[in-house]
Amino acid sequence: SSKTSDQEKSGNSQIVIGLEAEPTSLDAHQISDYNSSRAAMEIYDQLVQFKDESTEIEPDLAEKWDVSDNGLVYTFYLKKGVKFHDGTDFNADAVKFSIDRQIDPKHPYHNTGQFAYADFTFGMVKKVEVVDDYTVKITLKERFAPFLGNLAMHAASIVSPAAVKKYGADFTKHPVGTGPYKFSSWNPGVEIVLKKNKDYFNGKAKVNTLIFKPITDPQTRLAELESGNIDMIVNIPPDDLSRLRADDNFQVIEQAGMHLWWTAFNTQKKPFNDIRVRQAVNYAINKESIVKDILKGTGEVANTVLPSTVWGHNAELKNYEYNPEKAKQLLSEAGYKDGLKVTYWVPESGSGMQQPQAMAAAIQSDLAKVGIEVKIQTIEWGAYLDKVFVPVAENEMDMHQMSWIGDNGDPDNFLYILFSSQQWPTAGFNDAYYKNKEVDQLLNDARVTEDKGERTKMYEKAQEIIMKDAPWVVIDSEKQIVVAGKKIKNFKLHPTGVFRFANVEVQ
Amino acid sequence: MSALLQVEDLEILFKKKKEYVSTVSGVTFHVNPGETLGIVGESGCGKSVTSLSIMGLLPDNYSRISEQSTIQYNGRSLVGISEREFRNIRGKEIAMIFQDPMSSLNPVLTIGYQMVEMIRAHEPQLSKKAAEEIIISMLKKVGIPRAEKIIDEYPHQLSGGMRQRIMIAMALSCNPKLLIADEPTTALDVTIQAQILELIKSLQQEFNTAVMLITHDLAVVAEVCDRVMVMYAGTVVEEGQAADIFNEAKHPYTIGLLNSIPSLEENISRLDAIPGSVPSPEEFPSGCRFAPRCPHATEKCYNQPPDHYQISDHHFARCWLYSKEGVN
Amino acid sequence: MEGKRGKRADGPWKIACKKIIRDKASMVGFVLLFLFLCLFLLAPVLPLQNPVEVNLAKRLQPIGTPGNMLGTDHLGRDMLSRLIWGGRVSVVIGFIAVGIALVFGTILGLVAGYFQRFFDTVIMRFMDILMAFPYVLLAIAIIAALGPGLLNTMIAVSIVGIPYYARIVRSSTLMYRNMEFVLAQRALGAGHWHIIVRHIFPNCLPPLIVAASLDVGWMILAASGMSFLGLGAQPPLAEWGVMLSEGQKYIRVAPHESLLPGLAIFLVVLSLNLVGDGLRDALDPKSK
Amino acid sequence: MAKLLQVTNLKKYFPVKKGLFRQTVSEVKAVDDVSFTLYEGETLGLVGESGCGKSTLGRTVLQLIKPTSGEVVYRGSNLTDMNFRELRPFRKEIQMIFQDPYASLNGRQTVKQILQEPFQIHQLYSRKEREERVQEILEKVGLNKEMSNRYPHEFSGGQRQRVGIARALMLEPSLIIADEPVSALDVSVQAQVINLMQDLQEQYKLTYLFIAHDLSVVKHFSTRVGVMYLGRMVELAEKSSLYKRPLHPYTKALLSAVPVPKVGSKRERIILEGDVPSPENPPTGCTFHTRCSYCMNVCKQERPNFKEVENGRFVACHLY
Amino acid sequence: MASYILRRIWGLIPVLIGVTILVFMIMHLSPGDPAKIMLGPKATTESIAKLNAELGLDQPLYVQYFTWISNVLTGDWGRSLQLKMEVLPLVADRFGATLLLTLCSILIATAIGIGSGIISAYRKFSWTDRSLMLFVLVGFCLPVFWLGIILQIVFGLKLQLFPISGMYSPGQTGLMDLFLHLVLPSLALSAGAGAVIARMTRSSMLEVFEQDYIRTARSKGINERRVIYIHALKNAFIPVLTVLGMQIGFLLAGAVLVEMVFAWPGIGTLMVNGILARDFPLVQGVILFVATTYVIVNLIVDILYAILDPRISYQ
Ligand SMILES: Nc1ncnc2c1ncn2[C@@H]1O[C@H](COP(=O)(O)OP(=O)(O)OP(=O)(O)O)[C@@H](O)[C@H]1O
Ligand SMILES: Nc1ncnc2c1ncn2[C@@H]1O[C@H](COP(=O)(O)OP(=O)(O)OP(=O)(O)O)[C@@H](O)[C@H]1O
Ligand SMILES: [Mg+2]
Ligand SMILES: [Mg+2]
Repeated sequence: SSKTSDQEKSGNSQIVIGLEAEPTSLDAHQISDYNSSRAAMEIYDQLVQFKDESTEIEPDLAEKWDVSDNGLVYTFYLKKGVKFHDGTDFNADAVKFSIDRQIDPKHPYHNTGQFAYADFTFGMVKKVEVVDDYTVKITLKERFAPFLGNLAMHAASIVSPAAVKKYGADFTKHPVGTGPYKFSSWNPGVEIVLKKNKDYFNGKAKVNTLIFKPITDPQTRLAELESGNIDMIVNIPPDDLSRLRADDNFQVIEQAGMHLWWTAFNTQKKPFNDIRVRQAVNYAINKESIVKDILKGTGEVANTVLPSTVWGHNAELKNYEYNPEKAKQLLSEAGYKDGLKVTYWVPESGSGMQQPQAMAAAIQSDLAKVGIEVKIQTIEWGAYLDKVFVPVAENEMDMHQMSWIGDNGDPDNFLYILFSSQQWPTAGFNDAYYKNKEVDQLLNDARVTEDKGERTKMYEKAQEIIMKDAPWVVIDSEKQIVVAGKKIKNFKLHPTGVFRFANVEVQ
Repeated sequence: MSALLQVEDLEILFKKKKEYVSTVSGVTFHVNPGETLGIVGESGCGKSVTSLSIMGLLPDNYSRISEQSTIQYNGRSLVGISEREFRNIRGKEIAMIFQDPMSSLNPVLTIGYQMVEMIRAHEPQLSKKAAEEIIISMLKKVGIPRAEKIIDEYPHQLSGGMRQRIMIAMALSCNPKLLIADEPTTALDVTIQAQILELIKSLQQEFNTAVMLITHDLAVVAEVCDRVMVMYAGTVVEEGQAADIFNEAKHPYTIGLLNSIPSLEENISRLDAIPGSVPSPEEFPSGCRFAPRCPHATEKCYNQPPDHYQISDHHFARCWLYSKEGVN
Repeated sequence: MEGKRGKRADGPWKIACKKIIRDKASMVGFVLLFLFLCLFLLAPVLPLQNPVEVNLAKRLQPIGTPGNMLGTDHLGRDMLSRLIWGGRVSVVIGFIAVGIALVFGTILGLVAGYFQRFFDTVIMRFMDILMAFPYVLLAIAIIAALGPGLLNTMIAVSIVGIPYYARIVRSSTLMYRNMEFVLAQRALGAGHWHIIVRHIFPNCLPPLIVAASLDVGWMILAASGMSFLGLGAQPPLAEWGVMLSEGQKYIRVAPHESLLPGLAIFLVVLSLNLVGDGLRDALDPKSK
Repeated sequence: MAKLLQVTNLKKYFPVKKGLFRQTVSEVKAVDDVSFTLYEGETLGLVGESGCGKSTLGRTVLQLIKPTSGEVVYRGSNLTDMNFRELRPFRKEIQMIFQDPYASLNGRQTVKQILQEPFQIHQLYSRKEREERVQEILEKVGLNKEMSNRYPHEFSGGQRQRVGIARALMLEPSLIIADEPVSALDVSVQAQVINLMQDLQEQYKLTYLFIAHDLSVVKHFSTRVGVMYLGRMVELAEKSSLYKRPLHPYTKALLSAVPVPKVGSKRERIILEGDVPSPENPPTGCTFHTRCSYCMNVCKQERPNFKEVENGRFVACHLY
Repeated sequence: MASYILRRIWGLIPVLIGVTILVFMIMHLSPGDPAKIMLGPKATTESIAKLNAELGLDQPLYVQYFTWISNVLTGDWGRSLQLKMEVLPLVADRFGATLLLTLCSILIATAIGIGSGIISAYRKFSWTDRSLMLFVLVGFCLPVFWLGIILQIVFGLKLQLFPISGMYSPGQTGLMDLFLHLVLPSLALSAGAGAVIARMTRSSMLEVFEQDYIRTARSKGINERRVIYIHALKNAFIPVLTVLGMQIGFLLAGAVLVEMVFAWPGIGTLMVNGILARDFPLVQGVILFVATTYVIVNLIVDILYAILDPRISYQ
């Protein structure tokens, strides 16, 4: 009888989630955006996973693992008796298949998709070997401290080889994993339906059905939530948020994300090759006001170039305070007493970009007060990426906006990629063309150091230098905010942005 | 003999820039049962407007008939009656055919539909089949071959002459007592015009319908009409038996008209043209409207409009020349 | 001798003017339009706040706030000032976009309609291609190619308009090229361009003017659709379409931010419509 | 009399396009093998029912439409072989007056502009001279010079036609093709215009090709008269002989159908049966045989030649 | 008639080819690299180059075009770069939704437009006429994305009469559900077209009322209603039909905005995202559908012409 009551409890339970846009793929290996990962990731498991509300690693499909002393060989011992949703067994072959499919161009199923994150996640992997049915050995090309974190990411999900073989490129429409929910249907543009996986190895989920609906317009999404047709939505327009907070029918769930929003200078070009000008701009911008009035508290003013949710964050540092006088002074010291003109490139939208135009307008207005005349150049996202990430010689802009969302919870994923001089576009993501020997040294060393305490120190030091050099105006870290009906219990956001429904209940 | 249609002192006004301008005035005439009255006059003299006013088809939002006007059909006044009452008269009592047979038939409806619709509007009890039979026999009467087929055809598939015959057949299909034909042959070729005029004459005899034949072609009138009324600039200038008008026209305008037509029979080296041109309603002279073009005009003609003066029994002219006082 | 009908003859345009002055509705349109244009032209000298100055402390103030008669927008910018400055931009967008479409459409239509055969086939096929392309797509594609922004939006929406003008002009041209007055020119020995420029074009103009006057509003609206997709004129520039689409995001908390530009567009379209209708009647020789 | 214009075997077929790829399936034989000669100073009247090809004939003679075949020789020069540029000098020689005086004037030009345009096209005279010539011609056609600043819509029909005539006279042509110049006018005005055209003919020694459908007008105006039926010339003769004694059955019927403004003028009337056949699908043989009361077997099969049966009298009929 | 249709379809081919070439050129010549967008800003240069090579995007344009077009002819429309799905079934499915929405709007726009056009024309220059035309103008001026939100708030959220967005309620597929979901978006979409049709109907009716055959109809003594609805409307509808045909193009385009607002699973979002992501196979697929529809709709309009207007014959 406990069985029936259990069924009654979750029999018709369903949660409808309003997404911002249509997921592009349910194949975990091909995912490169939030919408897809939110809808798809409950279908899959990885060898290891992040703990709830943190980026600490815990076992998932791997019971335990060893790392060789030279830090190059990882051996994973897998859980036994786990089955994919299609009934096939989860085993070492599946792990090898899942990784090789992405990184080995000669793999027979390599052409079943485009693996945007393969390089990032497995770029350092030399080979994957099946030791026995439930043991896998992964060998790296070089020491890479954050590797375990990578194995918790979506691209490291273990997919059913049988299903990939069966569906080929259409695996994206017929995803099969081992996760707490299994794929039921995808009606493009309408909804994605996931059903509870009754045989989940890690305890059964409590909700029967998850429905993800793409609703592009934020006002529409909001209206749907308020009318009760949808149980939870993301990306709530900041101005409407305060109303929802006050409304008893809704709960606002917040979680600081691994996100950073900044405006970068072209540090290799006049006028921003002068540190005083960069600092002046930093002083001139009222970051609190932007966060409070435009973002309405959907972000937190950042104090450094690493978000507080990532370990290694230097809490001691302070962002530049709002001080127009100081800014003017610095400018005149730098020889711009009579002001200067700069161009500011702004994308029209973009993932993680929050409210690029409104924020740009505020910044423009702030800078006007200290005599910097800003010409805003807005570009559609696709073209924007093309214009921002060009070799330094071709770069035409003075300032531009950019943002970054951490992937594996490792500081390396922020600082090395964004500030190492080896990462100048087009090789990497150092969009300010920042170059500081000391910082380079620190970041390189930290990559190959295994000891977390030591790494933390190095990263803290690097942040200090970077903040002083001011290659950016770092504004805020976006909070992930979800508004849900009161009936949803136990929903927790994760810093990586995926939704976890395994423990969620519906009343 | 009581007249079938009696129009007296008809004045029609059109709204031009806020004000109503009198376009037709002082028109008095009658039509006897079975006779043919011809109305001639140059373009714009008010022939069509007069006939439309009888049918109650003047545009109601920018034209009106003045109060003193009377139009009596069979002793019944047609001025100011309701749209409903008019509908019973139109088509059934008085039917009308128009100048341009192409534009007068609805291009998107079949011939049969348009004819049946009319019969059934007046005799609702008639079945569609019965109505069709009536029109087929009517079409045969006006000399249309393959009548059974034609009713399923559209106007554009027929020649001008055929269309005009269909208009005539349609107009006569409810046995009206009066047929108003507004320039029924103007758009047609001479050989076809001759056919149509023959047809009207013979049908009129058969059905004993009175016909009001409106035209600008004096020759056509001479051919078919019993009586003739000549209009100029919104007034009737002369009226009389056809023979009176063509043999001893009195009004200088009528005379002028007759002289300006080149003759088939005689050779003239030069036509006698009336100088000047027809005035538009806004600039009608206050006296005799023909005065500015009249070879006999005097001071008086310019100042005072003449009345109808009787010349013989059935012959009237609106010209000071024929008043008792004379021109001066 | 002075003709009885009066002095020196009025040209058709002068007659049209007279007719318009008599036509109350279109006079209202003209006056309204004139007022708008004055307002827009005078924007720099009017005591208005800076339309792009952000004042985050005074966001989303409602209509009637002291100091901001029509309230403020989501960045605390003065709505009144933005409306007036925005009108400058929007109206220019509308007129220039229509102007571009008009010029190219007319030339293509004249050539296609007059020379027929090869030109006609090629030009009209090309116009078909443009028309078969839904305008939003065409505009997005053009903007994706050229980059978003006022100028490119304008180019995009005007390219969308070209085939419609080309069609109008072509059909008029087809009609006029066989009219007797054109034949008369040929009989006099006139060349093709002489006929096109001096005779056919002037006759195509009135329907074009009417269509164009109505299209100005359409162009402003189309540009606002582009702004909604984030591809139109770019903030902080005040432009009605941008204001409308940005305001849509705040419709629940501050409806005036999108209502006011919407109303402004309506008033301009209304006045242009009245003007257009008036022009149509005035230019129609049959109308009294 | 000197030959001014010689038209030989002139044909104009308009293609009728039908079918999947708009291929030409048949032709409208608008003008079908017409030959005649125009002598200097004469007026050749051309009558026939609507659609019989009168206008097309006029336009092909003027080379406004290129003929399908045949020749038009003007004063020894073959116009049919010439291209646009070569024709230009002849445009000054031959002019046209149109049926609809309103449609043939550009409503957006003043009379002065309309009348000066021929000079602009041919780059003749100075500005001042042009003005003078305009005044001169206006006076000739009976319009006063104050009217030169008016627009066509401000004129009455008759006045407009005078403007049309004035325009045709601007380049001092020798030949004027008048395509139903008085058909749209009221009788009283028609008479004025006809008188004017006669006067001008005397003054300028003009030759007219005068197209009309009104037989009495043609009779009044012309020296010789041609009768057309379905694209063909069926009879061509001196006016007096044609009207007194028409030869072709169609001419006879046409003449008898004309109403006469006389009461009781009891004339023998020939009422033709049926309608004019379509020129796209004309009857075989003699195109008139379907309506002809003298129809013989040969008429159905053989096209009669257009031949001179008497001195200066041409007929296309198997009876002669 | 059949041969006429055949000829029209034949004439459709150059237009379609032209359209695809145009899209191809615009998309390829515009800045923005599909691989870069696909892989996101974090991608490395090598992986982008690799992907471009895999997708064949490194080949000369004409080669890419011919490859694409020959594949299309064999039924292989490619796979969306962004959505990773096959283009043909994806677009066909989504296009159905757009078509449904568009047709519904056409119906509403026609009903409202013709109705108010007739009333206005019949009572020309009266207050009824003026207020109707003003109302119509308001409809013309309302940007769909704005009107859409208002309709949602009023009829969806406040009055709870109709669903706010989407095509079906979560997890459902019923017809009634679909119908209810159709109401608000088709209303929003029909406003502009309705306005244009109303104006066109009015002027066309006014013109027809002046025609001789209307006078003839009245002179026959038939009922005024017959005069208006049969004699006048049937003629007046012909020019309105042209406008309708053209409006289809605008409706299909306007549908993009409406679909964004109403989360309607049509081609709108697909197309906009496709262009922004430089998803060539997808965009070309969509365009092919839209352009074909446009041409077919206009063909249908022409055929309707022939049915309505017997003077036109297509032999
Ligand atoms: N709808 C109208 N609005 C204003 N004026 C009109 C209207 N219909 C006719 N008129 C005026 O009435 C006068 C008489 O017109 P009507 O049509 O009766 O002339 P008509 O003798 O029939 O001429 P036609 O021979 O050209 O048919 C004209 O001066 C004309 O301007
Ligand atoms: N451009 C053209 N294309 C095709 N057919 C034409 C063309 N012009 C004239 N036709 C046809 O040629 C025939 C003769 O036409 P045309 O205009 O010369 O006749 P018409 O005698 O002047 O008639 P009307 O008295 O009506 O002016 C008609 O059947 C007409 O349909
Ligand atoms: Mg009349
Ligand atoms: Mg002709």
